[in-house]
Amino acid sequence: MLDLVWLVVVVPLVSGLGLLVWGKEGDRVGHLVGTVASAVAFVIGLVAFVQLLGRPEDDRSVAGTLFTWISSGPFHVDMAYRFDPLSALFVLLVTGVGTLIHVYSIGYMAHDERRRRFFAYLNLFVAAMLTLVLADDYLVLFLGWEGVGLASYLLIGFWQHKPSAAAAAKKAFVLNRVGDVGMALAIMLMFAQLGTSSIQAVNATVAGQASESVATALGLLLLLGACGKSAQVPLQAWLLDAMEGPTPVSALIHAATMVTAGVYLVVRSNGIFDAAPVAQTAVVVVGLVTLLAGAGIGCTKDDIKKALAGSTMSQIGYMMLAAGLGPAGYAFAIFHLVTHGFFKANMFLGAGSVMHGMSDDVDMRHYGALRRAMPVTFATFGLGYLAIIGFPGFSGFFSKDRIIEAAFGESFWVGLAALLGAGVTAFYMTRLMVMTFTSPKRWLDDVHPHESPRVMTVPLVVLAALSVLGGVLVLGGWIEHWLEPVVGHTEHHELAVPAWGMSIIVTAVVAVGVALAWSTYTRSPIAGTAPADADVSVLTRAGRHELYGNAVNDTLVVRPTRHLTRVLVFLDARLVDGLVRGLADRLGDTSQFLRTPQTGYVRSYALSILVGSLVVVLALLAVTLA
Amino acid sequence: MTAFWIVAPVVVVAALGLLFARKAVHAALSVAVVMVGLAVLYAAQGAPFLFAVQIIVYTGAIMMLFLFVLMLVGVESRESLTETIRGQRLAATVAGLGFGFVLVTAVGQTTLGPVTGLRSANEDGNVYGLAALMFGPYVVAMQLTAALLVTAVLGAMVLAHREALTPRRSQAEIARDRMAEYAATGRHPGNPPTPGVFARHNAVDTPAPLPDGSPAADSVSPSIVARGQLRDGFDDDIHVVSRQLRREDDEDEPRRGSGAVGRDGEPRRGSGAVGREEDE
Amino acid sequence: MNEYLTLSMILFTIGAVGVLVRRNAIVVFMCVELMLNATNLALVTFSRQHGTLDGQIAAFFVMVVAAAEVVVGLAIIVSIYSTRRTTSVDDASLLKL
Amino acid sequence: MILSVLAATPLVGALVVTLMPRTAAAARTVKVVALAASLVALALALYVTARFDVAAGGYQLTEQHEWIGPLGVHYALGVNGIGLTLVLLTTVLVPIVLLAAWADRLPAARSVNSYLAWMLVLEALAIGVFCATDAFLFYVLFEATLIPIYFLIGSYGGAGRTYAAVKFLIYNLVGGLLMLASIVGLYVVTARAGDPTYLLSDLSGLDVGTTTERLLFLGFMAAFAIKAPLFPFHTWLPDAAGTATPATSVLMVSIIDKVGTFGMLRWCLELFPGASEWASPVVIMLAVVSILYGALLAIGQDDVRRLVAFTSVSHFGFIILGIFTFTHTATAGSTLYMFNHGLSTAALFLVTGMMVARRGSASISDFGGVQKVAPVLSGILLLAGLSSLSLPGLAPFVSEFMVLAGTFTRSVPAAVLATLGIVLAALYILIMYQRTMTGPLQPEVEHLRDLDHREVAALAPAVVLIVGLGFFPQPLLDLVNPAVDEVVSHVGVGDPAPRTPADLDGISFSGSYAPMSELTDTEGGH
Repeated sequence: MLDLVWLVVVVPLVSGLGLLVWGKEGDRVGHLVGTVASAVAFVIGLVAFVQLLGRPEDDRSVAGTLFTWISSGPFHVDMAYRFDPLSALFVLLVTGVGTLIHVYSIGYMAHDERRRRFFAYLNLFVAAMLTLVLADDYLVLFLGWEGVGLASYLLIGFWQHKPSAAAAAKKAFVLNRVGDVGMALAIMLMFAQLGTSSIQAVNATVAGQASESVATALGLLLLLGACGKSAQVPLQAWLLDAMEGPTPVSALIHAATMVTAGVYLVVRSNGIFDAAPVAQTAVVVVGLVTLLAGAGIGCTKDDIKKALAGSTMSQIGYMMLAAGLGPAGYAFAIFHLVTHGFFKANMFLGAGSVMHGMSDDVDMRHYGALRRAMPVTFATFGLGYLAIIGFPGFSGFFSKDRIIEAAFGESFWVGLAALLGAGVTAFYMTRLMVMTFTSPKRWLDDVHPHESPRVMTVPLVVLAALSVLGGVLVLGGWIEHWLEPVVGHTEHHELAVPAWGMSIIVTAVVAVGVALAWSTYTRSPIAGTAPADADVSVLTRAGRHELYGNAVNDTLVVRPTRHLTRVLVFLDARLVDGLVRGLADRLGDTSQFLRTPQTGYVRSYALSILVGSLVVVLALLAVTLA
Repeated sequence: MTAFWIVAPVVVVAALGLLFARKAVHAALSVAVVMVGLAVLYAAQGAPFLFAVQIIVYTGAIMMLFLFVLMLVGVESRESLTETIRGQRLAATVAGLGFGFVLVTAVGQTTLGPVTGLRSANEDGNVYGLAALMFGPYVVAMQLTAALLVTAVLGAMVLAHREALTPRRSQAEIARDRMAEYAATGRHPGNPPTPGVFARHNAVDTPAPLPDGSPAADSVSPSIVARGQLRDGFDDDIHVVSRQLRREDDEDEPRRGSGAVGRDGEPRRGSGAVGREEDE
Repeated sequence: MNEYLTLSMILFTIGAVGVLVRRNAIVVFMCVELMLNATNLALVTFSRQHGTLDGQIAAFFVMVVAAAEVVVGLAIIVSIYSTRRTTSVDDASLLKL
Repeated sequence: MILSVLAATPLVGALVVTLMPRTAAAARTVKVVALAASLVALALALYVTARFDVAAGGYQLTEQHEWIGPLGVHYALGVNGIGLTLVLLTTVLVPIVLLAAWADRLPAARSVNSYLAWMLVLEALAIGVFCATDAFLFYVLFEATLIPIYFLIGSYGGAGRTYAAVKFLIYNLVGGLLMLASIVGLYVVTARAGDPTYLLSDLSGLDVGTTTERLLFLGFMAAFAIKAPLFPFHTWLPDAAGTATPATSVLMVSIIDKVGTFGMLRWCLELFPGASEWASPVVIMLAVVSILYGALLAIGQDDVRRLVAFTSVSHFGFIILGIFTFTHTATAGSTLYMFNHGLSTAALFLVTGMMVARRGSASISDFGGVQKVAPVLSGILLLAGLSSLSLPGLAPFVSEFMVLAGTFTRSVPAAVLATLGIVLAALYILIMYQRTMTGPLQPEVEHLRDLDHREVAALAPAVVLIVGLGFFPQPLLDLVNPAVDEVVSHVGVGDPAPRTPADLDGISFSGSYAPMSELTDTEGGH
């Protein structure tokens, strides 16, 4: 099965393409085909994973080349894949969570007439994401990278009739493209400097021979790509808008898998980043800033999905932070990525379930007291909640704890900021829980909340279980050990405080956050409509406006581009084309001028003949006499 | 040389007349003068055959053709001497003077060497010499000129010919149309009255009198009217004639009375009056 | 000899200027004839200068061509006159649109 | 001989179509005949490809007859990998175009016979241009292509077609005139050096002195830059494409404009390598400007056809950039780009043409929400658009990336600026898609028909090729590589070696390669 691991890409790809070209007849079974394809991919991945597990530790990497993709002179790219411990984890995460979300979508999209196409897109996404994580060449990775971007574009804009959805999809794609410029330039730099884009070769060479400046340039360019894909500052603006997509999409793409591709990229390129301290620092800074920014946004949004999206940003910030810490953090970045994939998918699907029951209302101020109405959703969501805030024993507890620990190992201030983030996370998640499930009900008139069908709750239960149990991966240092062939040995810094002490501190901070939120949102009743901007603090206002990310983009990029475009269109017509047309006009004028002696009177012509002959005679005389 | 100094000024003056004559006829006459003058100069230069041809062909044939066309077009047509093309006259004058000056200067500055003269060439007579050349080396050219002349004649015929656009009308049709027109507009169907019925001299310029004694305007040619040569003193003529008659016969009263009767009632000669009576 | 040639030149120039300034097509035609005659004079003069009759032959041909030209030209004038009632060359200015 | 037959086939088809009755009843037969002629040409082109020895490289299937002896002009044909690629592009696109133009509404009093005949004539001339190995023959055919396009735009286009046709003609004639000067110059140079000749094989070794070479180069380059079109000589293209029928636009932009870039590769680089190198900084700069300028202007267009035209300006910038970088990677990328751009632009022009024909307006703002009523149309538009923005997995990506990677080794600033073009590409395509296909359904497009079977059949080959070549560009690259090698080594600049080449063998891969890799390696021969 290990040699056939590439089938994991092919199955959903074929299924997705098939579903797209299948006519209306496919509508009845399309969703089943899609789900089965995803499940088959999961099974293949699982078997391959088990086989990999069965191999000796130094042989846990299977590489292969499907075919030569591009080969021309010095430029050679193979369609090469590599199934190693890191890829294996991702394959399982993508296909596993992916399959659950496929199942969930059967229920969630039951009433959508274009459900077949939705599943086709989901399958395409799975295929592209698997390409991304299985690629053994940066260009192949880029293929998957853009593939998930396309799938994301299609799925965000799935409800195309909504202008906001279409705009959000376009925004996501374009901002991702900005990041892709970095990716593309990084790959070009690899070719120019190293003559290859094979991930293995590049990382090995950069680590050993290339100059640090090259490594730094590569690292920063890859970081730009990662920022785009993972919605990190400064390319974060698309993620909140991306919530226009159907909720399963938000869960799969914009929480569990695609947005974490940036983290994957950094971890995968550990050879480059290890050789480029400057780039690592940049990763840490980006991660920290995003962590806090996302948390801030999560605290202020009333839209349940956007609050969760802010949280996603923040959690990816954690991962980025960890990845930027170098060998000390790679394993934990991936660990947090996996656990986050579980609990965030769980909560997004829970949010979807809530919206499903609340007639697609996303405003938490219209929720409240859903605990009774949706017991399963509440229970699963609650478990996810406990996981994300880092309740001891839950998966998030382990993963976040390790990152904070590693951050303190790097620098006290970084650690402190990460710790603060944990507190804020607890605050906004508690706020979300309170507003949605426990506080008095504030439902709108014709809303009748009800529990979702079984097909939707089963994935919730499974994911909730995973959220709770995800922590086992770290027991006995398993994940560090497992990833060692890929990311190298995980270094442990000696901290002033012992590990259990650190855990207590973190838990305490989290408890403070929970308590703060609880007291804030249970003491006074929650208003049915949000207070006006003028009535809230500066920080809240900033959070509501997504820290003015859109405004900044608008002022710095969008509007100048629009003006430039307009000016250029004007100049093209007036100046460039105007020059040409002006030339033509001048020619016409000259002709008109030359035309004036042509009176049409025969006597004028006769006169010119006489003058002409006079000239000829004079010339003849001049020639003869000279 | 004497001939030249006599003829040359005449020729130049006549040529200038071509430039300044307002009437085309005068221009044609000056050209005729130039041509005759040139014929003389040909003769003076040992070209008697050309002298004859110049007189016969140019002055005789071509100039007559010109005059004939002038007659067709209208002898009295005058050309307004104001220039219509801006600057044309000035430019023409300047260019002409410059051209002439350059040519004359160039010729004046040239020395041609001794004149060979045509004595040896005209040994057998000018006409024999010409004929030997024309039917010798130039025979093809001469044949071509023959073709050219024939072509020119045909060309002139084609150009001057006007295609009949309507079928030729029979006499009966013409008569019917005339009557129809008379019924419609009252235009007289017959011939217009002839002039000079009551004339004392060249009668073409005197209109015929109608039965009431007034002049019939359409009895004289319009061109006479246009030239202002119409003699409209119709009543004066009658007066003069009656005075002469009175001198011959003192008792003129009864004659004048009968004349009056004749004017009012009696049919008089003149197709107009007859026609009018018939129609009534 | 030069005086004959000079006369020829003067006549030619007068003819040329006449073509330029006169507007009656018939007069213009006469001016052209004048120019032809001027050349004829020069030809005859050169004939005497060189002592051969070729110049006279040439002059003779010129006359023939002139005759042909006059015939056609006058026919054109007549036909133009019959359609347009004018013989002014300025009225036929269709060389320009 | 086979190349002459190939070029003559569409010509014969054109003749037959012209002679057929021009009644409405016969129109269908006429179309079938024209399509059949183009399909025969396609089959012949495939036969030519089969006979072409990929490994041998060089010019093959050559034929040569003396044409104008005193001038050294020959009727000489032959193809190398680059020429063959473009011949294939031509023969593949023409049947697609004919099928897509099946129901084109022509202006009154214009017969479908001459419409199709002109297209076939254009195909024949294009094949001739790509096969000509005599500079004079190339020039004659190059100029001759103007005639069919002039009539195709001027007789069958939409409003403003006369202006556009004349503009097209004058622009290209000016370029052709400059090229003619160089052609005459070539005669002088070769006649002075011995026998006058126009044969590529004789000319490519010619040593003419720096100044002369540069002047001759400029003459050729001017014609090609206008044809391609390179900023600032591009303004004829949007006007022409904005008024021509989609079929004409495809033939013009996808095929005939390629003659410009093809000419740069074959004539500028092979004949005047020194001058090409001398001019490359300016050309690269203009190419980069074209990329960004075309993209920015495309964003600002409201007429969807003009938008596509401006995207082509941008893409031609990439192609020219790759050619004048003189690296193997970039040049091969450019050649491949010519093919891929032909496909993607054809799909884009045709599908937008179908949109415009249905709506009766080319203005983007007249559409909205079309996706709901015409999902297939919008799907194909999106796919064509994505290929235009070089999404990985679709054909143009491979070529665009090769161009950029090849450029990067030579000029980092040019590569970086050109890469910005991919962001702008995303903008112009997605904004257009967003405004036409998504959002609430506009009442005016409520009854827009989706694509019918014929239209899908016309677009399907292009779509399949776009996707297929995205993943398997290697057959074409194998065809192109030897020819590119020759061109690049002729110019003599070549690819800079990587500064710290990755030692692929020296890396201790943790893990074993699957047997499949060995299998592929032996097969691929790399």
